[in-house]
Amino acid sequence: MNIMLFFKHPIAAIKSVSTNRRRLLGLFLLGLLVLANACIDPELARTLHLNNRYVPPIWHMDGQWLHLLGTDHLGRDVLARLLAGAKTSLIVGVFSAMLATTGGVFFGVLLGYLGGGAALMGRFILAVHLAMPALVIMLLMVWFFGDSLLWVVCIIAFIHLPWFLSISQKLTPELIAQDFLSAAVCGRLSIFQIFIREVLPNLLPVIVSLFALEVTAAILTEATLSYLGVGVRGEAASWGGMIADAQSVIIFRPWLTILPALCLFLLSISILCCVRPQRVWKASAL
Amino acid sequence: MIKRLALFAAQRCVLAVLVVLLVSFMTYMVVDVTTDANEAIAGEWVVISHGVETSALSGYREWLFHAIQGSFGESLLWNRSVMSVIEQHLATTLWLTSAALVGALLFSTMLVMTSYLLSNALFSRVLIMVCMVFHALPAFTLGLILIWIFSYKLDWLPASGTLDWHSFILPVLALAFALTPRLVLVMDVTLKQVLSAGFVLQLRSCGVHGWRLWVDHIVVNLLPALLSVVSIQAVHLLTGAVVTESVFSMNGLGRLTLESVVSGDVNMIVALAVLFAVAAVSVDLVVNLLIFAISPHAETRGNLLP
Amino acid sequence: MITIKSEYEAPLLDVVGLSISNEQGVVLEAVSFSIRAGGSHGLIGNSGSGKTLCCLALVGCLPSGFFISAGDVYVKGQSITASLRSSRGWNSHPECKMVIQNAQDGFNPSRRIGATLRGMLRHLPKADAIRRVEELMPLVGLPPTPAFLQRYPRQLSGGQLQRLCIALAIAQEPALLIVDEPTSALDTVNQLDILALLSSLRTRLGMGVLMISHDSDVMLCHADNVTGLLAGRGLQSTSFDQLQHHPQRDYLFRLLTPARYRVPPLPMHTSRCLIRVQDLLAFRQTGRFWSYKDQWRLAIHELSIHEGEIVAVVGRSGSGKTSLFRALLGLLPIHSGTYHLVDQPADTLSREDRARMIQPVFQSPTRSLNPAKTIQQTLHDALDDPSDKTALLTMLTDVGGSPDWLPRLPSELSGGQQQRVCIARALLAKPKVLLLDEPFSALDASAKGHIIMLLLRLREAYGVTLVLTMHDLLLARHIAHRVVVMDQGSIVEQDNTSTLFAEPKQLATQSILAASIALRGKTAALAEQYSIEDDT
Amino acid sequence: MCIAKRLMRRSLMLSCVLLMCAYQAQAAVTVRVGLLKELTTLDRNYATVNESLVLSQLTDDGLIYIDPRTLNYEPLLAERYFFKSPTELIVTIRKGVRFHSGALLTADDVVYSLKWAASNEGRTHRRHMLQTWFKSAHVIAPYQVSVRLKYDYPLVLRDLAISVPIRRQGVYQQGGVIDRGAQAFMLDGLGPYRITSFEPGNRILLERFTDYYRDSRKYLGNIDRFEFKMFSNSASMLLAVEHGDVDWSYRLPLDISEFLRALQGMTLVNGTSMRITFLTLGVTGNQRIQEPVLDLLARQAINHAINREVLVRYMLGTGSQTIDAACHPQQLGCPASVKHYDYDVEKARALLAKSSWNRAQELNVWAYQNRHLAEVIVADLKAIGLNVRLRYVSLATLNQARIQGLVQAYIGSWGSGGTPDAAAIANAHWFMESPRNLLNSEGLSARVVAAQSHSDPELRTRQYRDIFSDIADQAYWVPLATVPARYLIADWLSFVPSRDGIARLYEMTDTRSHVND
Repeated sequence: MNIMLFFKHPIAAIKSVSTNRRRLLGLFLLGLLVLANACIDPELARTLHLNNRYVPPIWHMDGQWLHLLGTDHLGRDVLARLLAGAKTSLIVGVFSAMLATTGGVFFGVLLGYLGGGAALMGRFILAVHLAMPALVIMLLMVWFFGDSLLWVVCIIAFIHLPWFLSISQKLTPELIAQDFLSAAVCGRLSIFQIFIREVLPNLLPVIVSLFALEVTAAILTEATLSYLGVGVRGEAASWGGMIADAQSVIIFRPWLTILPALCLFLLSISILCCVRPQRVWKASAL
Repeated sequence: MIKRLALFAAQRCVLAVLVVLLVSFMTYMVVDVTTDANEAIAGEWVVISHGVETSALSGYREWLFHAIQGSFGESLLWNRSVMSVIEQHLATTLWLTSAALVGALLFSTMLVMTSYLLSNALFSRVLIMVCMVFHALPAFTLGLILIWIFSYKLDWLPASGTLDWHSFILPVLALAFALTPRLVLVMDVTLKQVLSAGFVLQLRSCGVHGWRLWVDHIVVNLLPALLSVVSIQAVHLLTGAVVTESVFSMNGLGRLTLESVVSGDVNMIVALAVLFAVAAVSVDLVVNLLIFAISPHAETRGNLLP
Repeated sequence: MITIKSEYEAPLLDVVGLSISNEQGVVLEAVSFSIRAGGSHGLIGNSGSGKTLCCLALVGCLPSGFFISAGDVYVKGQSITASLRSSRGWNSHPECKMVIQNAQDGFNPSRRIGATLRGMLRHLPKADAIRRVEELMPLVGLPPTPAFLQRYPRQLSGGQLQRLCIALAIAQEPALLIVDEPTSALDTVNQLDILALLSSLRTRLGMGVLMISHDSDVMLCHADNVTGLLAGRGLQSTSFDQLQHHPQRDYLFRLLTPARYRVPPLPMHTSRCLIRVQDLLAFRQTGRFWSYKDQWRLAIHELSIHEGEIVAVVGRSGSGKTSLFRALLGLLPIHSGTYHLVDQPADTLSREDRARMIQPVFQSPTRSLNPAKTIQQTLHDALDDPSDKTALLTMLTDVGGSPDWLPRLPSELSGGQQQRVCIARALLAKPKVLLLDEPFSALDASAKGHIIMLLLRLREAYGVTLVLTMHDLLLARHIAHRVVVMDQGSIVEQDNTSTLFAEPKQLATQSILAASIALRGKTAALAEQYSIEDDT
Repeated sequence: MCIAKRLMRRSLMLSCVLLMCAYQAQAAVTVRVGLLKELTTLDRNYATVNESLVLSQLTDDGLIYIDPRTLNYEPLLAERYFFKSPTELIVTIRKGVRFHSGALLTADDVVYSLKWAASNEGRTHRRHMLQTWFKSAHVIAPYQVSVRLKYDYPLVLRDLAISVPIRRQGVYQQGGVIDRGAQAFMLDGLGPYRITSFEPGNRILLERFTDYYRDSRKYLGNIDRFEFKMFSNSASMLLAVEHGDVDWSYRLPLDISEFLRALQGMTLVNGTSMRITFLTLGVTGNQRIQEPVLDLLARQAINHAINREVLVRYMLGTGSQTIDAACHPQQLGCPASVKHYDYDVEKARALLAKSSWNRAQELNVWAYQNRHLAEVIVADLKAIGLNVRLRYVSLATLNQARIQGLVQAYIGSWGSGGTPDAAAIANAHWFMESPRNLLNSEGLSARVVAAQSHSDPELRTRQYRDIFSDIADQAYWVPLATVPARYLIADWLSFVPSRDGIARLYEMTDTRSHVND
């Protein structure tokens, strides 16, 4: 689906989107998620019933119909918490990916365009980022500055930004060497217009496919963070948090660990279905 | 050629040192702001000792002065020099990470070669889709599931500790699975690019084929891209070890990092951060030298260092 | 027992009714020709007519999905069709070898050329292999010194790489050599050398050579007889002297003979001088970040272009044509010297004024159109005043395009159509000077004729000055008023066409002229002989 | 004949050798202890976690012994001790006591250990507390030491029993160089068990110390070897327990213990300990950001908001009881009846409405352990309309935040190191110098110091009564409940839990029949 096409002829674009079976599956799953979230009231995920804790899910003999997937260590309904966790994960994943993408691409193109010294600076930033113990920094900063959703999103974006920086910095010189940019430079468009009209439409397909990979990677990082006891925990349930809580009773209540892991799996599948795998495959090697 | 290689290596070493310095500076600042050094460890009945409030910068300068002489200070938690504690935990992590990296490499090469030899489109498309999805599966989920299956249900393998090599199997598997997807994706793309290059058709039309073609021509071109991705994966490996070791409770550097971060052992955190930085940078240095030796003109420089 | 010494000695290669198809259907059918030992044959057809597929089939390296559906191939009498059909992507037949289309990337970039060549002679002991390689090099006109063999492919020029690929192919002394588009990326002098090399192979080693090209001049110099390919159908092969009696005669003529062009008279009144350049120095910054070596690319003593003129800039590849092209456009930083564009110093011009004065058309049309934008958007961006909608449509029809190209992407148009869109985009900005960088190198004979006529017509319609860079002097003689010859980054000689061709003073001009005449002369003679007027 | 005799003698010799090794084989009883905390050092001087206290009970002997049942102080290494004056203690050392390395215990070793524990250069973890009362110690007779105190400190015997492990003289200063980690990996103690090997992060092996002095007050069971196994997360420990690799374990979360009860071969034993959990409410507010302060009415509302019965029944389990005073009932000086806040949501909401605390203001409740309990408490607070956010962090980060005044309220628990005296909790939380002091009230701190500066029990009880009742009236603290010590023991082991929560592993006996006869 050509991104520019979407702006110009939205109806045609939507029609082309709906014909693709794989993408339909992805959108269907995401839609299901949003729908389920809407009809389950968020309070259910937070109310504590300490009397019926560790109720097994429905397919066990003493499962209860009130709690389809059973309850967790504080008696909260697991299904409600999975959906609330889905909302948190999606929000963290999408927003931090967006932040990382825009920041990374902007600086990457800038550094790529300036060439020479700037490229060296870009690669140096990447070197420092890869050598930095991201986990230690994340743990300390989230603990001290609070694990509000906004702060976790910023930190994950900060950790993933250099990846985009390096990719767009590698792509820009190749684009600039193309003749159509020299022709555009000889034309009447201003530098900024050239960036919007010429460079961006070529970068967008790669960026969109990386964005999908990035959303899943961000969800993974957030899950790891909350597993290690940081991240978004407490009432704004997150799947990593649920896995961490359930880890101590994995022998007796394995589904409390396996269900969130399955949800993580399904969410990444549905997000990856929305993007053309061929492009993601080519982009991932950058 | 040797002279250019030496110049290239010298340039990279200077940059490596710069990177390590910057990383140590940033870690020291973050740690100093967020954890209180002296009182954290003392625990229960301690009355606060009003030591003079040293500024973070002078603290870092003093730390650097000692670090250059090789003494990373004393760990508050272990009451012994940081280096001796690290040495004790080093062996486990080295075994875990190197085995996982080798495992991941072998497994991904095998997968890519089967998809190439079978040369049927469905298999390669399914492989790509599976890799993209597993690309996002966290290592700790994998670890927990492996524990549940192999050490609880089937009771074949121990779930924790590093007493004998059996207990290394599950962690290495978990970590290797976390690395394989990215390696497979990169190898597949690079292989397709090299095979569609002009010189392969030329050689094939002149009768060069099979084992001879691969050894002489194709592998040499595959290595630069592969090595640069391995250098990045090695860095992810180090952070992945933290999670895997805490899930399988192995006393490696990863768990040591987590414990020292939780207990606020300042000297240990900074020393470990510097150690990881040195490891990451030296892995990349070696990779770049290899790439430079293999094909001096290769544009896919190890993208870690310029 | 009477043994008839068969006069009729089996041809080296005999292709009978070969046809290739893939899942969708038949792609190429009924191609038949034969080559005798030491003989040479040509396969000609415009781009996309399946020439490459045919020769890939002969060496058994068809791309996946294609297979030989009918026909037989005999080498020295024995049929090798079975082995070709069952080949798994590599050439199992020692007798015929092939040189692929763009030889520039025909060599393993990460390996030294000596090692790759020796790799072909695995069956010989090491000492013999080295001796054989040293023998091979002079055969293709390359120095056999070990220092040269230690080089990497990227350290060689286009011509040298082409020769190396030929050396690679003939290393195992095949009986038949198939060469695909050997001359398309080279300039005239290199093309002549390659053709001389191929004929020497035929005479000295008795090798049969099958040449594939779209360029009629090269074909005339090389091949005894030729087989045409018309949209996937093989025509009956014929030699040049019986061209008259060939059933599809006019199609072959259109392929082989360039149209004749009438040069419009030079406007008499001394028109205004649009571009004046005095001792211009320009360079391109190269070298690593810390070792700042600059390389002289351009040293122009004096150049002036007047309104309404057609100027041809001719020179060998690497003689600085493209650098001049970029310098005039302002893409190449100018070190010193004055450069006036319509009596105003170029560097003080704003981007809009510069756009209204000078517009470029780059060499490869596919690279100079933004793949992510539709033709409509590309042309709209180039419009001088965005409000005027009709100008866009009229310009498109002027250059021979059609309105239904607008919603398409550049990748959906053919090479010629893309070239027309580029010209339309350039002219939409209503420039005074139109710079074209080697507009004809990628086109075959007929398309070249159309584009030339189009340019001349547009010059009349829009009163725009044309500056063309090319490496074919004879063509320049036909269409240009003035010719500028360049060598090693500076202008060697510049004069109007008639005086220059009368007595070329400089050595460089003479060598280019000689090469062009040698290469193009035959086609010109053929054209006179059959005096076919091109009707466009 | 003589051949037969010789045969008889030789066979007799053989049989008894066999019997010996048989006995040896059977007698070698090993108990595998599972710990959830990683012990980083064997030296009690440099470790504060409860697990190190359990280990040091086996490996170190103090001068004084606390009887696990009656909690009275009795002489251990000291043969006799008496207070010559309120600020001087004379201790006579027992003779013939050997270190694990074989050296004999002398008075100089005792003096050196005392001085090192209280010295600044030693940087031991209890030096601050010891420095408050320890003035000097010196040898006055071959086996007699005189300890001088700065003032009549009531808990001197408790400190000598728990906080001062006895080391050989100069063990930390090999060749003039101070090596604080000397005893970290190979401990030379005096206790009934000797350390044979220590793999940090993995396990510790202990073996019975054969020539441990006979007339020790410690009642020894018949366990020969101990194997301390350390796990980094409860899942791997539970697997080991279910697998039968762990015989004794403690401090398990409640919900896991209920599952473990279902395991064959393991029993769950409940014992008391000195630990209580509480919610501290800061009154100083955040100096930096000048946030508003919880006034009296708001604090009382919070007291009414938390449902203590539910916490006891579901989160803390049997053996836990709700408390009103901010101390453990077993501790000396802990008043029985103080102002009681019953669980009444309507009253809490009314009080909150009347208080000066505005609803929109966000109250950060910090916690650093037992996340489940913290989440329940936060839920209760939210129920009465407070805008509460849980900040679950590591202890180091909490300390840093506390120093910078960011902490308004935190959920904590305090075990007083098993001290049966209210001074341990009062001193740590309301003494002006203590980093845990969120109240910063001079008056309270002065009264706490006064209460612990003499050893007259009646007067101290009266003083502590009005300290704790004052805290209850002002609702500075929300005391929740006592935390029982919960042990998971294999069926073949008999283990009687102590009253102060410190597990005496040496008292364990193997009840399997064949060993006893």
